Amino acid sequence: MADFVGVVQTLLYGLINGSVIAVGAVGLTLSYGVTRFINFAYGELLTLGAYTALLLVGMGLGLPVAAVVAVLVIGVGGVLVARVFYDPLSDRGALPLLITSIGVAFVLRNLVRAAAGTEARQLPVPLMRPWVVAGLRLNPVDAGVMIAAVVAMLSIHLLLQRTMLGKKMRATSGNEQLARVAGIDTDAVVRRTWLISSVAGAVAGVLLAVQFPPFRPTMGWDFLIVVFSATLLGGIGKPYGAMVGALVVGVAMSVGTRYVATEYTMAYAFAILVLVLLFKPEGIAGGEL
Amino acid sequence: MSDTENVLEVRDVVKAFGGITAVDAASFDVPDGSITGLIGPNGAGKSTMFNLVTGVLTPDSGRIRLRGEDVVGEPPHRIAEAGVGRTFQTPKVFAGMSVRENLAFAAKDQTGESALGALLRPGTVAKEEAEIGERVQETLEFLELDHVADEYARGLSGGQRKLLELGRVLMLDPELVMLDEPAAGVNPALTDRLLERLHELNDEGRTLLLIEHDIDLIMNNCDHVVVMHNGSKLASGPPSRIQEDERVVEAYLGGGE
Amino acid sequence: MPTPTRRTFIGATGTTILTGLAGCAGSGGGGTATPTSTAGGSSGDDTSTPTSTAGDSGSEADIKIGVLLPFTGEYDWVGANVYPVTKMLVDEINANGGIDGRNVGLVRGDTEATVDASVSAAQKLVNVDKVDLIVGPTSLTFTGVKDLIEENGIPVISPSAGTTELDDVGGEFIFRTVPSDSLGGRAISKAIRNEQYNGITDYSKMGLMVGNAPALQSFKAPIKSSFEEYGGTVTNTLDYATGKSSYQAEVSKMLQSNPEIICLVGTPEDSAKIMRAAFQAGYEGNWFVTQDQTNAEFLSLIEPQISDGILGLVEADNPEAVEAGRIEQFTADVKAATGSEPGIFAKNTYDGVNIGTLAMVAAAQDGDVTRESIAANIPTVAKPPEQDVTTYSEGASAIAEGTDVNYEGLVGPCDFNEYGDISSPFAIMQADGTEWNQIATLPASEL
Amino acid sequence: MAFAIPGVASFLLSIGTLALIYALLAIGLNVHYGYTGLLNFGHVAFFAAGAFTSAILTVPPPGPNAGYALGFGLPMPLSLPVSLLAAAVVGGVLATLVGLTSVRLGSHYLAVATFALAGIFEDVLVNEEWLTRGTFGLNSVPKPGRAVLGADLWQVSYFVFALLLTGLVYLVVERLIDAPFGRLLKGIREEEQAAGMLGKNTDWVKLKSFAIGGMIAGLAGGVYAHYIGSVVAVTFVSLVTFLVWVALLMGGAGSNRGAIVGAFLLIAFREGTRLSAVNDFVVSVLPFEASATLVPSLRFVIIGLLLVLVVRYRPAGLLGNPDELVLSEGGER
Repeated sequence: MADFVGVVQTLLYGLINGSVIAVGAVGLTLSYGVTRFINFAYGELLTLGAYTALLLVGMGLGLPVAAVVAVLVIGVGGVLVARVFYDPLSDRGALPLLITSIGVAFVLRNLVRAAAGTEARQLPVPLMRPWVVAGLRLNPVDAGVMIAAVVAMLSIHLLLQRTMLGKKMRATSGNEQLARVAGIDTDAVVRRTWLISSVAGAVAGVLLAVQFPPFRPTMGWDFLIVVFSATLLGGIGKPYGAMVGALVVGVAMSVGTRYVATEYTMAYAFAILVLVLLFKPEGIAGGEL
Repeated sequence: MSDTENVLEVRDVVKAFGGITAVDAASFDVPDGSITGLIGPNGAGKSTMFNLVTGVLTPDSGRIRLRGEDVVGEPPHRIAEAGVGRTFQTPKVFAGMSVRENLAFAAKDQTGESALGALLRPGTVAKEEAEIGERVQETLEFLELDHVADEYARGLSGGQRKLLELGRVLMLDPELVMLDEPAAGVNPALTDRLLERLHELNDEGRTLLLIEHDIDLIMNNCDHVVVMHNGSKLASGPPSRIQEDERVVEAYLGGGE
Repeated sequence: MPTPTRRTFIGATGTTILTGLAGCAGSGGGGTATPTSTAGGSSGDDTSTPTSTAGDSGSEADIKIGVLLPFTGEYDWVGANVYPVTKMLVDEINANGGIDGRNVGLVRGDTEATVDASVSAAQKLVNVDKVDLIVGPTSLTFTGVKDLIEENGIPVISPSAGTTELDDVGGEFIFRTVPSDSLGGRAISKAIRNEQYNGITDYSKMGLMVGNAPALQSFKAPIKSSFEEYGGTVTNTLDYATGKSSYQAEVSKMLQSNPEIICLVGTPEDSAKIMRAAFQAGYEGNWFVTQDQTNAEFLSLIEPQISDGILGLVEADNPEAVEAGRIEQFTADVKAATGSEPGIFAKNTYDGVNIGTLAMVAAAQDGDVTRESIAANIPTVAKPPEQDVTTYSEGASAIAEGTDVNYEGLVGPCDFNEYGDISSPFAIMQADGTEWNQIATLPASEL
Repeated sequence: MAFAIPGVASFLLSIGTLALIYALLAIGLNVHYGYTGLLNFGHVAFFAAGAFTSAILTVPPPGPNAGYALGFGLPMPLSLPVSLLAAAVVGGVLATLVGLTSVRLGSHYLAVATFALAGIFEDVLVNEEWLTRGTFGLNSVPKPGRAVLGADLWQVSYFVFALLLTGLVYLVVERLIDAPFGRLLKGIREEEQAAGMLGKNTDWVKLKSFAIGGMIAGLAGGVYAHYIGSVVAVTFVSLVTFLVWVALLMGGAGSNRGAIVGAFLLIAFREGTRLSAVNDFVVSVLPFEASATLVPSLRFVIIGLLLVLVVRYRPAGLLGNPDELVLSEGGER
């Protein structure tokens, strides 16, 4: 019985971690859906989100306000980064963009490091005892993070399904040329997608920083691999797939670490990814955005 | 069983993408030695059919027989080896290689294509390269591309690219040549020359299967026509009969070009 | 695990910039270094010798010390802790006329805590800068440069390489003024096993969590084997990937084994996450941490509720040095020179550099100051039963008078064994939420 | 010391040897990306596989406290060819295995899959202590001929050996590329589908390309192991892969000479900016007080910018042929 609780607890931890991964994965996959390249600099948005929040807290803002402002700032920042680095290459296809994004990742990560130093930092999050129900533990902070993640994903869902922008994003993702012919300003759609995707990245970064302090300038890059796994698992460019993929990856890492071997953690995410690539390269979800 | 007079037989082939059925129980034949035209309105499933025949796509069901052999599930290169050469609607030339290299690429059974062969059997490779070089030169001259032989294919015009693709197919020396809109975007003078070449090839005994939108071109050059509509065969037969087929006329006029 | 190592590697090169220290001795050779840092002055080092303004004894005759440590990357703090102390001592020596009338120069070699970088950095120190003595390196990079050191007969004193890899290496050219992790590991086990040292109880069921990084893994075998030797049970030995975002699964696995105390060998960052996760998971046992976490910085990363009562181990100060007020003096000197408290390895550096420079003095006394003669003198200047000395100047004047000396340091008596290792006492510390208090000492003889 | 060279020369030789090792890596990647269009972001794994193979073959058999289970103690320098050959083979085999999982994937999936597989491999190296001694690494890899030649002569000899080896690899790869095999690779790089339609088994050819590039990277690993004498898992992180990419793109993908030049430029930059004189100069010209991490971080900012600028303004690199590889195709768009 105790073991049963342990298993459920492990699954729960996996789902909690998966929900943060999901926010990041959805953001990454949205930008892929519209721009068609895998953004290796995406993880840096998470880092920037966390550090911007830290900076704002240091300036005297309360954490909730700082978090919201940081997310907005990085949302806009992400659009700027895209403007400076990616837009000029947008007619050259995906490969130059992919390689450029690796360069951008180097630039952003090391700028953060130059400015903030390498030592671990943390946001002022109160330490709370978990709620215990039937032997299962749930920490209020984790619960909050999970709720925030669900809200973020619901917003993206509503945005895609219920708004004009969402329709345009889906159209652009489906066939950019057709969308343009149909009178959609695809450049504007791409810009807005960058905004949403960067916001999602910053949200994931802040959630991660809140949930698992302390953090360092490498946090986003380290987390990127997990986000990639979730994204690809779900079929890149497919937000709902990314959500499912993230939960699978979160649970796999939690269960693998707990019950297989603790030292291989990321490897579980990779292993799932590789299996999917081997046997079902199109991922686990269907359809476009 | 199979009719040996046909190079290609397509039977009840179905292919769906997501919810959309692109090819729906299509069946038709390509008679040996013919110039067959494959026509139909946009979205009729012609290019999908090409991809199915050449192994790029695998049908959900149905049979595709090449000289009586079922080739469903075979990878593209095996189908090419079995004697099918094709071109693409938008030519897929090797842009970063010279025209000459593009052609030499397609030659079959090159010893130097294996890494070990290239390293260990330089004599054989050199000899083969000389032979291939000659064939390339002949092909260049046949297609009147010799003046651009050493240029990168990147620099060719659309029409030249079509010719280059045809040239590559010739280097492969297939029994069945499948051409996806060979004349589209090619200027009239070049089109005439192209058609001339196609007839020459046909005279040599090769079977040709063309997708073409230009009905006149089809009617004037083909001896057999297959009409596709909404993923299946609407009609087939000699051009004269097709021209009079009411369903075809309706499909073209009503189905919306 | 990819994460921590990547971070290590990404750690760039270059040098920690000790602006506060830069160019100080240029100000005329007056006593201890003062942070005068004139912007753009001789800030830093390639040969940051205070090229003594009083145009004296030809600079070609300089004796050079290379500091071969990570100044960038994950372990940049090692260089940042060691270099200023080295510089402080060297500046003082130069201010007092140098060694045998020659200035002592300092050169930095950044190992980035990676093997390739340490090889080229060491190559440069040995072959281009032609240093006479190397201070450093850290555990990880030692192996890559060992051949180079031995071939060129460069004396090396490391204040920072505790790795068990060096336990049976050295004694001729390679010395260290930091106790081996095998000794530290035994001390940890001893302290956990005995109420006498931890002030709580004779813990018998210990869980052991060790991060997957070289400097951490070095503790694993010594702690595990000695804890069993002392009659305890290791409930679970768990390697974890460093640098992850969460450690909930690792912690639940560890807690499953029901330890009374968990010995956690990790970076401060990972340790904070692990201890928080255990707190959330309802762990009520205690923690024992190593020198990396037994410091104020670590306490600032975790809440007092969690850190209250946890135990830690540091090297104890030499009791004689404490009694004589030398520790206080050292702390004050470092503060005056750098503006901050001495960090981990600072005292080891003090002893190492003093021994190295005294060996130079002794070598000069005998004839030539060469790599060989310095190496030969390193063990002898710290060997009893000669005249005890505790500072460079004391030792230097004794040697000048023809007396053999025995250096007694801040970390201990610094008597090298046949492998160039020292043993030192350890202190058991307990956190009260905001700071660490020493609760016991564990003499080396007890281990 | 019978043979002595100036210290500066010794330093330059050590950097030069490292540059040659990177040149080999870049040539290997060039086979993958430059000629075949394969987006390999896991190159470091093949390098590591080679390095550990050479190490395991030549370190002494494990004693009671060795901490590793395999060590064949092949005699040096006689077995150097065996060790290097094995390194190449293992690098090639690993690359083939990676290829088997990934070769059918579109270019972007391939990039992420190779990146992830290299991550798993790195995990294995760190965690499988019996094989690699975990984070401690294998530290007594023999340096062939060192004992006989003495330090300086060995330094020169090993550099010359690495130079000759790189030259040999260069010639072999050039020969392959000039042969129909090279034409085959390039065709697949340009239009994989068309290549298949022309009767070429593209998956098979891509696997061969994977194997050959992996062998070269494995060989580089062997050369590295016997040069440094110490093979530690933490050396083989994804940064190495990206640095090789920077070298290749800078020098010019699709050109082996470019790959070599790029590797030398990269190492020159890396070692050059490590010189403390350079750092001190940067700090002295900065208008504000620099934090400890500033200059080293800037170094990687520059590497990142270099990548961005090369891609944008000089996609063919220094020596690449702008007509041949324009760095704008091969994506999924």
